[in-house]
Amino acid sequence: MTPGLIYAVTGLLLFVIGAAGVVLLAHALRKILAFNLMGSGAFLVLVGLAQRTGGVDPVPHAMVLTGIVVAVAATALALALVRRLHVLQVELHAKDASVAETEDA
Amino acid sequence: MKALLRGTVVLLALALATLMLVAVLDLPMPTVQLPASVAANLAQSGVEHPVTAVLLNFRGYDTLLEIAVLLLALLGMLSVAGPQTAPKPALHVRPDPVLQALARLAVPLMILAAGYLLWAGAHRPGGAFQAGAVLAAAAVLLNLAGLLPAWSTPGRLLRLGLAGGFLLFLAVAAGLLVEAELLHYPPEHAGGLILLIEAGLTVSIGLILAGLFLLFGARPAAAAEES
Amino acid sequence: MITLSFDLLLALALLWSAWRALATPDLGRGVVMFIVFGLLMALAWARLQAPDIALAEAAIGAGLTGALLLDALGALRVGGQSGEPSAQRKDAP
Amino acid sequence: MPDSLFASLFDPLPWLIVLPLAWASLAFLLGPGRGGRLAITSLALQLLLALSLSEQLLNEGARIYPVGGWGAPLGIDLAADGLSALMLLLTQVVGLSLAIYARAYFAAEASAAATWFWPLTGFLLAAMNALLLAADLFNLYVTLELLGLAAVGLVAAGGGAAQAAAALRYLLVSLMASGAYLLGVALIYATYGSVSFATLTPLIAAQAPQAVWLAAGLMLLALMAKTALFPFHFWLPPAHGGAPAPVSALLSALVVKASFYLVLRLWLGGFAPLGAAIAWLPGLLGAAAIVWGSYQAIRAQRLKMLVAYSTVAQMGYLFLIFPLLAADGLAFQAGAMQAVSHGLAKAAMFAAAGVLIHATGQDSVRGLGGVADRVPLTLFAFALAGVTLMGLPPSGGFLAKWLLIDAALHQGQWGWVILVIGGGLLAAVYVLRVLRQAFLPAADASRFHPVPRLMEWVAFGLAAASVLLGLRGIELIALLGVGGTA
Repeated sequence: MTPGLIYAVTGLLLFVIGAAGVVLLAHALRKILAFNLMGSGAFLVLVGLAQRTGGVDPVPHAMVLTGIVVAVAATALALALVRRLHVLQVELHAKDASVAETEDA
Repeated sequence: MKALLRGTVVLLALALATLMLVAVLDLPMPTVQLPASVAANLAQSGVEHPVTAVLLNFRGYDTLLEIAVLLLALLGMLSVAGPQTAPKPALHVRPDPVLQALARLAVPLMILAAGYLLWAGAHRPGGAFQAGAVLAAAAVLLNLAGLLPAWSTPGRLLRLGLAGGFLLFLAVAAGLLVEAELLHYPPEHAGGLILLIEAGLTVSIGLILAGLFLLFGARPAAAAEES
Repeated sequence: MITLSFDLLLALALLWSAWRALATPDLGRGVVMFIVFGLLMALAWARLQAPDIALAEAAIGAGLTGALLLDALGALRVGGQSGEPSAQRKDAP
Repeated sequence: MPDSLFASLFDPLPWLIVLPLAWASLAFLLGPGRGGRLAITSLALQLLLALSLSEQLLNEGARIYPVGGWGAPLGIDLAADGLSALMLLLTQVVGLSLAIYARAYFAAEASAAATWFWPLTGFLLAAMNALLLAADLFNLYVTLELLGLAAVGLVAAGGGAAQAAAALRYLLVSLMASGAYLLGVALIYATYGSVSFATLTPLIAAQAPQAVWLAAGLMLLALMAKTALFPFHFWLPPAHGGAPAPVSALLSALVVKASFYLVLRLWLGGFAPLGAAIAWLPGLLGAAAIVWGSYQAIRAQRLKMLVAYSTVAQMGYLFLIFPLLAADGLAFQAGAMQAVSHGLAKAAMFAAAGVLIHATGQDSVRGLGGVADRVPLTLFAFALAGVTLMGLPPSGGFLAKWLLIDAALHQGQWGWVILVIGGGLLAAVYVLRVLRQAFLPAADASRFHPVPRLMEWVAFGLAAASVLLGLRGIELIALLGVGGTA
């Protein structure tokens, strides 16, 4: 077994774990973690399978570099949305609470 | 219902994993051998490191669009946060003096390392992405040490820094249309043009990656009042 | 033989850290496990003779993504426990 | 080949990608809220470029453009044929019209969404053009990400909690789909050692091991999720229904079409040997989408939700073509015509909905009473767009359904005919529901806000184009024939 094949198989399993995680986990932050695992899995498959007989293939290396940057960009945007949503929900709760208080008084 | 969904997803995942494992273990040899043609054309690419050659020459168009994705993510964050949010205070209210000393020591070294990585990319592992990432890491470290404030809505100069690398890349790509196809470097100038593009990209990638961390104004308003 | 067992060990460590990142009850620990996963990925890239990716993974995949996640986690925790956002929550009125 | 000086400089093909990228980043440099005029000028130029490319294709046949001069499989190729030209024309026409609309919309409606609207839209349209011209699986992955992030940014921009939640859900679906697509690309690269269409097509036809089947499945599923095909439609109504009107129009008219275009492209190209076995699946899902989307549109309380669910239904028709694809090219033409006419009609409908909502100050079907007197032109535009969705002559929608029914009859598959006609009737129900409300007397005549005439005229222009499209069927089908996909 070449390292390429070992890591490709690992990548497949990571992808499946991540995909199931995105669907099943409730918390948005966990979903984002799971998406990143999915991506890492796909990257490992890309490079690992291309090098399954040994040897180095620079083309998938370049693709994965591109992919890593795309993944961090998407993660940052997703986190920004989660934080924005959180702020708005906290504000909403605060407003509900203050409305309830004035109604009580 | 929830348990049913869970079960179905887990079963599907297991089935997919098994199918893929079986499929992967009896793959034929690939018909096309790209590593060979990368090696054969490396001399015309203007750089000696094959990954850099693929990244900025053979598949440079992918990289051009990828920088657009990066810039776009930052834009998306800006549009989500809205223009009116206050800049976020540095993470630690009282910065750690040890961390500060470390940052003062490490940041100049990191900037040097970024310069080295940029230059090295032509011959060996390294290049604009790694150099930009190191610059961004330096900025994050400075912010954590309380030496660099977070940004609010970027001013004109900062916007120029963020988009400049991409615009330079795009201008070179389009400028080459005078002679030939998009991004078709003449072999004798390829090395110089790639270094120029990478230099621009290093600054912009560094700023954008740092921006993804520093530019987040959406610190919860309620939280700011509490603390 | 030694490299083969190293590869297998690293593969197991990758899967284990990935699993812990998702399954640990405490979200903060999950994020830390994810950063560990990123560093292990950098090792795997080195084993696949991809030093360019190893550098980028360590700096971006583990470092920057980790910093972003920790920062976001801090922001969510500060804002109060009531409003843990979940993507499945229905829209606000 | 370029035969005169600077011929490569005046080639429209690369500029269709370079120009929107340039104005998008320049709009970012100009700062928040700026760039509208730049966008409209550039989009007018882009429309000329798309027209010039179409003419070139009609005269000289399909084109391959080697970016960087290397050629596939080492480099990245772009490709243009009749189908891509038609979709490029749609993109520029809708983009230009909605840019004009958006300038008036954001002037009339102070909205935080206007802050970064122009650069985001620029990147969105650049991604559309790049995607329509791409001929490389990995390059497509990058364009899909560019398109997805731009769309998510536009949904979230300046919105409240509902928009942020919708954008987050949209982003997660989009990212998961991209992940599956990327794994498919990895399996393909492992099998054949290339990601370029031109190289792959003969190789897949010659030999397709199990990994390629899996890859095809993953990629097609990913693209169907991005197209919001039933049962992956759940993210679309909140995202399209909650965004500002020009954004909803862009997303419904163009963005979902892009991933459909890719399904069609892959199905007819590289994955053709695999498609025949599973063609019933997209057909069946499309049928379910028509029924479910129409039902939800008929029940919707909010006007924009009605229009968004109508998109779910109309996307269903696009997938009915897959079981009917045959050498006669009828189903292919039907799919392309449906994509273009729905693109124009849905842009018109969301633009009209934006006017109606601005005029009445509320987004509800019930609140539409009296709009027939106040904004008759817009209501007429809404009705005309409805004519296309119902598939009445002479609209583009009629032509598309006619071709689809023709294809089904040729193959003796009667079931699809009933579905197409029934779907048209369901569309009539939700369109007439809006019109009926509009002709009821207003509850309170004083609450109408004035609307910029320009917005009304854009909605009308797009709707009229969607109807008149049917009269230009012969020219469009001639253009579609370039490149032999039909």
